[in-house]
Amino acid sequence: MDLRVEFAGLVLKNPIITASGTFGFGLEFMNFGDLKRLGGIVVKGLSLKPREGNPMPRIVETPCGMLNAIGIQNPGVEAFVRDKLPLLPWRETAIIANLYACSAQEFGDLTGVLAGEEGVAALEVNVSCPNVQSGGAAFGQDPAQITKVTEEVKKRAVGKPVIVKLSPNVTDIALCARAAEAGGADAVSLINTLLGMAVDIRTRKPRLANVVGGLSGPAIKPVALRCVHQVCRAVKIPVIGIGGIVSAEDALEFILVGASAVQVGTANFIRPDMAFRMVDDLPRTMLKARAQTIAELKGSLELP
Amino acid sequence: MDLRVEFAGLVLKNPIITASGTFGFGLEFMNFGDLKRLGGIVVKGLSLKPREGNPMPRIVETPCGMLNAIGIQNPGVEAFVRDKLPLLPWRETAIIANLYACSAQEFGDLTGVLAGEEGVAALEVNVSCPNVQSGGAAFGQDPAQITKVTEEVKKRAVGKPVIVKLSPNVTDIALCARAAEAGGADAVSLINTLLGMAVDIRTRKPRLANVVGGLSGPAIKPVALRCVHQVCRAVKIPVIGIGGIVSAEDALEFILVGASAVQVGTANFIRPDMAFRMVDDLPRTMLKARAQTIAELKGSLELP
Amino acid sequence: MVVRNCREVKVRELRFLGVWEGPSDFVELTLENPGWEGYRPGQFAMLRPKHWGLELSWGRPFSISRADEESVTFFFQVVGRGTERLTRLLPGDEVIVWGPLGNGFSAPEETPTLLLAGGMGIAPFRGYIERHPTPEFLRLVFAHRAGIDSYPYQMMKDKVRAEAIHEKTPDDLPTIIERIEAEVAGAHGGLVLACGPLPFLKTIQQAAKLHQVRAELSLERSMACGVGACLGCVCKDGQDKHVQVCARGPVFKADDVHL
Amino acid sequence: MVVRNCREVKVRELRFLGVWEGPSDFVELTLENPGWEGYRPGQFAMLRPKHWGLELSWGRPFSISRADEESVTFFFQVVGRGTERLTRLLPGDEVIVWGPLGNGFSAPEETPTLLLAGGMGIAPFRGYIERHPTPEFLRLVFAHRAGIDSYPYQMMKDKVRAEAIHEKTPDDLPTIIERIEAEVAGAHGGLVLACGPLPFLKTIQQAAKLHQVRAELSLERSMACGVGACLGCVCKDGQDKHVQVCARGPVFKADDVHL
Ligand SMILES: Cc1cc2nc3c(=O)[nH]c(=O)nc-3n(C[C@H](O)[C@H](O)[C@H](O)COP(=O)(O)OP(=O)(O)OC[C@H]3O[C@@H](n4cnc5c(N)ncnc54)[C@H](O)[C@@H]3O)c2cc1C
Ligand SMILES: Cc1cc2nc3c(=O)[nH]c(=O)nc-3n(C[C@H](O)[C@H](O)[C@H](O)COP(=O)(O)OP(=O)(O)OC[C@H]3O[C@@H](n4cnc5c(N)ncnc54)[C@H](O)[C@@H]3O)c2cc1C
Ligand SMILES: Cc1cc2nc3c(=O)[nH]c(=O)nc-3n(C[C@H](O)[C@H](O)[C@H](O)COP(=O)(O)O)c2cc1C
Ligand SMILES: Cc1cc2nc3c(=O)[nH]c(=O)nc-3n(C[C@H](O)[C@H](O)[C@H](O)COP(=O)(O)O)c2cc1C
Ligand code: FES
Ligand code: FES
Repeated sequence: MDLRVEFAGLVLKNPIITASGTFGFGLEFMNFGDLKRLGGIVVKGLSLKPREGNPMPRIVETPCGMLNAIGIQNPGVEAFVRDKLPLLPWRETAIIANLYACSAQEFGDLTGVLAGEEGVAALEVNVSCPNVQSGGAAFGQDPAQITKVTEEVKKRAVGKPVIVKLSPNVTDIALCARAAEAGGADAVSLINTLLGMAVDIRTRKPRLANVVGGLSGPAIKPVALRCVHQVCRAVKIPVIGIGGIVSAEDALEFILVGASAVQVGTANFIRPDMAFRMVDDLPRTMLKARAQTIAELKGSLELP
Repeated sequence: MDLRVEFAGLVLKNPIITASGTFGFGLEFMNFGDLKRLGGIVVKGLSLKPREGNPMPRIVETPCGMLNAIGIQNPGVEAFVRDKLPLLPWRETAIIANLYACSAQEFGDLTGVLAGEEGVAALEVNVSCPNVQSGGAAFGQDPAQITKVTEEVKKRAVGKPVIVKLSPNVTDIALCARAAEAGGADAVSLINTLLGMAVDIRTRKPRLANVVGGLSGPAIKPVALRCVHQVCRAVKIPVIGIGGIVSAEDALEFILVGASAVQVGTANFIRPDMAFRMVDDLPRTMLKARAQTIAELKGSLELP
Repeated sequence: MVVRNCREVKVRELRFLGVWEGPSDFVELTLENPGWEGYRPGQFAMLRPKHWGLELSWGRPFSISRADEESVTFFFQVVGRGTERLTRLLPGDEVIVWGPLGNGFSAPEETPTLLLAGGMGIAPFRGYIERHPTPEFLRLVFAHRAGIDSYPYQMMKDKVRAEAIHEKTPDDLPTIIERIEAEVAGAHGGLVLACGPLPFLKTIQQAAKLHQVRAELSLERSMACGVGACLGCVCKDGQDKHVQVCARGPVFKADDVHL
Repeated sequence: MVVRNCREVKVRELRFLGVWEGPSDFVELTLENPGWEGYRPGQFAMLRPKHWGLELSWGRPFSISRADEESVTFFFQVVGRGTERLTRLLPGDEVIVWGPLGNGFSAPEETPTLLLAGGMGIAPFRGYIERHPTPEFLRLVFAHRAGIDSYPYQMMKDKVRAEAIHEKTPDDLPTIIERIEAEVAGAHGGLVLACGPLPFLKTIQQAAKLHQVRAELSLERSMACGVGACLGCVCKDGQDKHVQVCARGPVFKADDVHL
């Protein structure tokens, strides 16, 4: 069986990529499997300067999901390049940097730091930062801003594939995908988390210090699948499916609706070897779909 | 303890209302509890003409939730008024009609049929139509359309409270709530279902004949709570909280963030006496929140 | 159509009395007496263990296999997450049960009645046979794939004339279909009651039409509410209208339903 | 800080050997041998029964109470959905376990060491006492609310000097706090190790600072990954930086952590 996938200039040995913020810098999972067996690893969101992130509490368990408001705590892009990247098996597995910034300028500067790094296979642009200049709505909720940020990153990416990660908290995610495509994105990945909230009636307080947070996990899989379905029909660039994937079967569902690859997030908390197990399970799960290659499965959903 | 709630000209003996489409016409649940004990009942979506709804399959179970694409199968508003309403305990429990139409005109006509009915306590306007395949955005995703439909219904409601039911499939639900308020709505209720999808890798087909459907249940509670929180801070009219409520504690969470009452949907499928049990559980759950009345709990969330 | 006795329909929390597990994944589940002595075989109930939590949003529908003053019994096969979890019940655990739901099979006295069961479709016929006023008029033909010991067949054969047809490989299927068609044809003037997988029911419906035999078919659908409220379980009736299988079925007259 | 032995850290599926349930909701859970003989008391593991399904998104962290060539034991109280479900394990069920995680308590030889345990905070000290090279230097002070038989206290008292303080009503609290403070003050020159609820740890941290006593505190946080990856479980360290309790703790030097 052929698990290989090729898209946006990337060649992955299989379509299983770990999602940003749920797999640390990969190194935390070295005891649980061979990182080289993964299709790719998207590292924790990186900013130009180190960030301490949000106050505690930052995570809450919800039915079949969780809320997080980590606030992109990270050691900064330079520490990543210096301390983490050299330890990762970047020749064998695509290491994808996840970029977090709050202005197009800053995104450009971040790109500048990473574009020359051989170990970085691609850049994933996280546009979920609230855009303070435009009244608090996130960049990712404004197609014009998405195009602008994409152009800025693309300009300085020196040929590295640029993946724009889309937010589901919008009226029309296909429009956002087209905006990324128009800005020159090589691919889009979706979905990021759904905006959610939890409260405690005993304390009468929000359960997250940040009040609101991002909902992820199996709970959101139906929403993610619908978004990927809509986006695959709206753009020509490749799509990476994300959201509630906890099994090889889930992964193939996203590929069936048209994704070129998938990212596994919250599932890494179900058990830390989950992504490795999904790679192992892919061949027998493909049999259920009567497929020998990922390529033949991709987008083969029969619509009525 | 005082469970009574008053808002939008309605006086309910408690804040537990059953949600449209999940409690039939109420009559289906008479064996499981005394309908008079409920704060209110929102009946299945009504259209001017009878509707056969969507083809099968129409429902899929998803992690901590479900997708539905019923397509507003209903016997039509006249059959409701003639055959169902007289059998309901409308003097004791608020019977709320849920209106479904595909143009402002049609909404107005529907309102015309119901406005004179003594047994109807209020009208809930469903502008979300997430199940109906339409080229572009639904009514509920366009604030201008929301205002227009609200005005039309309000004009013909002859003083009956008009509740506009909002869709979460938008970039800014607070904007939609303000649009309803601007149109003269007496209250808003939210959320309707999230647009979702499920596929079967064995058949390579969507699991719903309608391809996409509405996601409901505990899975979406964090999203619903966030939406209610945002809307309560954006409008002056009362807000009814809906989405994933399966316990009295869940109900109080929505009231804590500012809801005047709540609707219970998918939980009615966990067990058919669920809404009655929630009414029973309210007093002891209020103790956990150290509250003697619903009124004192309402909107008492402490923000950092 | 048989109208159910509404006064009996209630939600109850019934203690689990013990599981008998046959070979492989066929399970008989016995719960304490819900007071359903007056149920009609063919009716079903929705089951949901109290400790299930929230992952599964719906109860699960099962035919009432038999009920008496002591207990009620369901007979099911493990096919997915819900049935799998049901096998993890511990004695004393409570199960939320609502029923009896829907209508049941007709049970006319002194009428030659052919019971056609496919696989798990045998479940409702156990109680049917026990309660029938004139069981000597009944004959059971049972088509099955798993070994015969997986099913409560032998105890039924002790009570009525019965034959089992084993589908050992898919190659056996054409012969079995022929046999079923012949059985239906032979039931002319009497009544055919059928419960089993969809293709099985379709065969019977066609044969009944062709040979003008009175037949009743028990349908299955994914169900959320089980009480006619959600409109998730509909099929089309003879007038091409969507009707709820849970409330207007699960037993339909063969000429009043589209399969 | 004690650095964990990374080579041991693995995910395993361990068979459940049997539950001992004490009075009320205190449970000892014994799983087959994971090969953790080299663990450091104070380290923990993430547990998740294989059959849990998806409703609960995370495993649950528990201190390793003791481990030997036969088995590993956890000791926990039922406080919510996860711990409740753990009590429904059947013999032979498999539990996904990853560990040993984090660092453990220091165990210097021939050093007077005061173990302060509050409630379930007693769990890690069972293995600590068993493995300590010079247990005659240890003293355990155990503050508890539930009856003493709910905890594995007696077997620990058989091995080291130990005293239990029972908080029967909230009125007892001020006396208990005073007592704890006095104990910490009296430990000057030695080492204090503490595990228990947050207010308990705060009292000890303040007293340790005031009386300049070396102390180590074991913290609790909701945890998703348990391996330092999600950044959900952070606290602030002495430099006011967010550090992961799971990876940089759960045992911290009292002067290097903000509570
Ligand atoms: C009125 C009625 C009576 C029934 N009586 C019996 C009975 O006596 N014994 C018995 O073993 N089964 C019976 N069934 C079927 C039984 O309800 C399903 O096997 C059960 O709900 C599957 O639950 P699960 O969670 O294990 O499977 P799921 O995980 O929900 O699904 C597993 C597989 O079963 C299929 N499935 C799910 N629900 C149904 C359904 N309602 N009907 C058909 N296929 C389904 C799914 O499509 C999937 O392929 C009856 C169904 C109905 C509607
Ligand atoms: C490193 C570490 C070691 C631990 N060792 C033990 C032990 O040996 N024995 C033991 O009984 N408990 C121990 N705990 C606490 C244990 O993890 C929680 O009691 C358990 O996760 C609760 O799960 P639940 O699903 O039953 O509760 P939930 O339903 O998740 O929550 C129930 C209540 O417990 C609180 N809670 C949830 N998780 C935690 C947590 N991690 N810490 C504190 N409170 C929490 C919630 O806020 C809520 O009030 C330890 C925690 C950590 C972080
Ligand atoms: C704890 C946590 C931290 C996350 N951090 C980031 C991040 O830094 N950057 C980012 O783009 N997405 C981040 N995400 C979002 C995930 O990458 C993913 O898009 C989302 O969780 C949905 O996938 P899932 O349901 O598989 O988890 C984070 C998610 C979680 C749960
Ligand atoms: C089977 C089903 C049918 C529904 N039909 C309607 C409807 O006719 N009109 C409407 O406004 N909402 C309808 N809804 C949406 C619910 O009223 C509710 O807004 C939604 O399910 C979220 O609440 P919940 O999570 O408690 O179910 C339906 C939901 C379900 C599950
Ligand atoms: S299952 Fe709800 S109408 Fe039949
Ligand atoms: S639990 Fe994930 S970092 Fe500690």
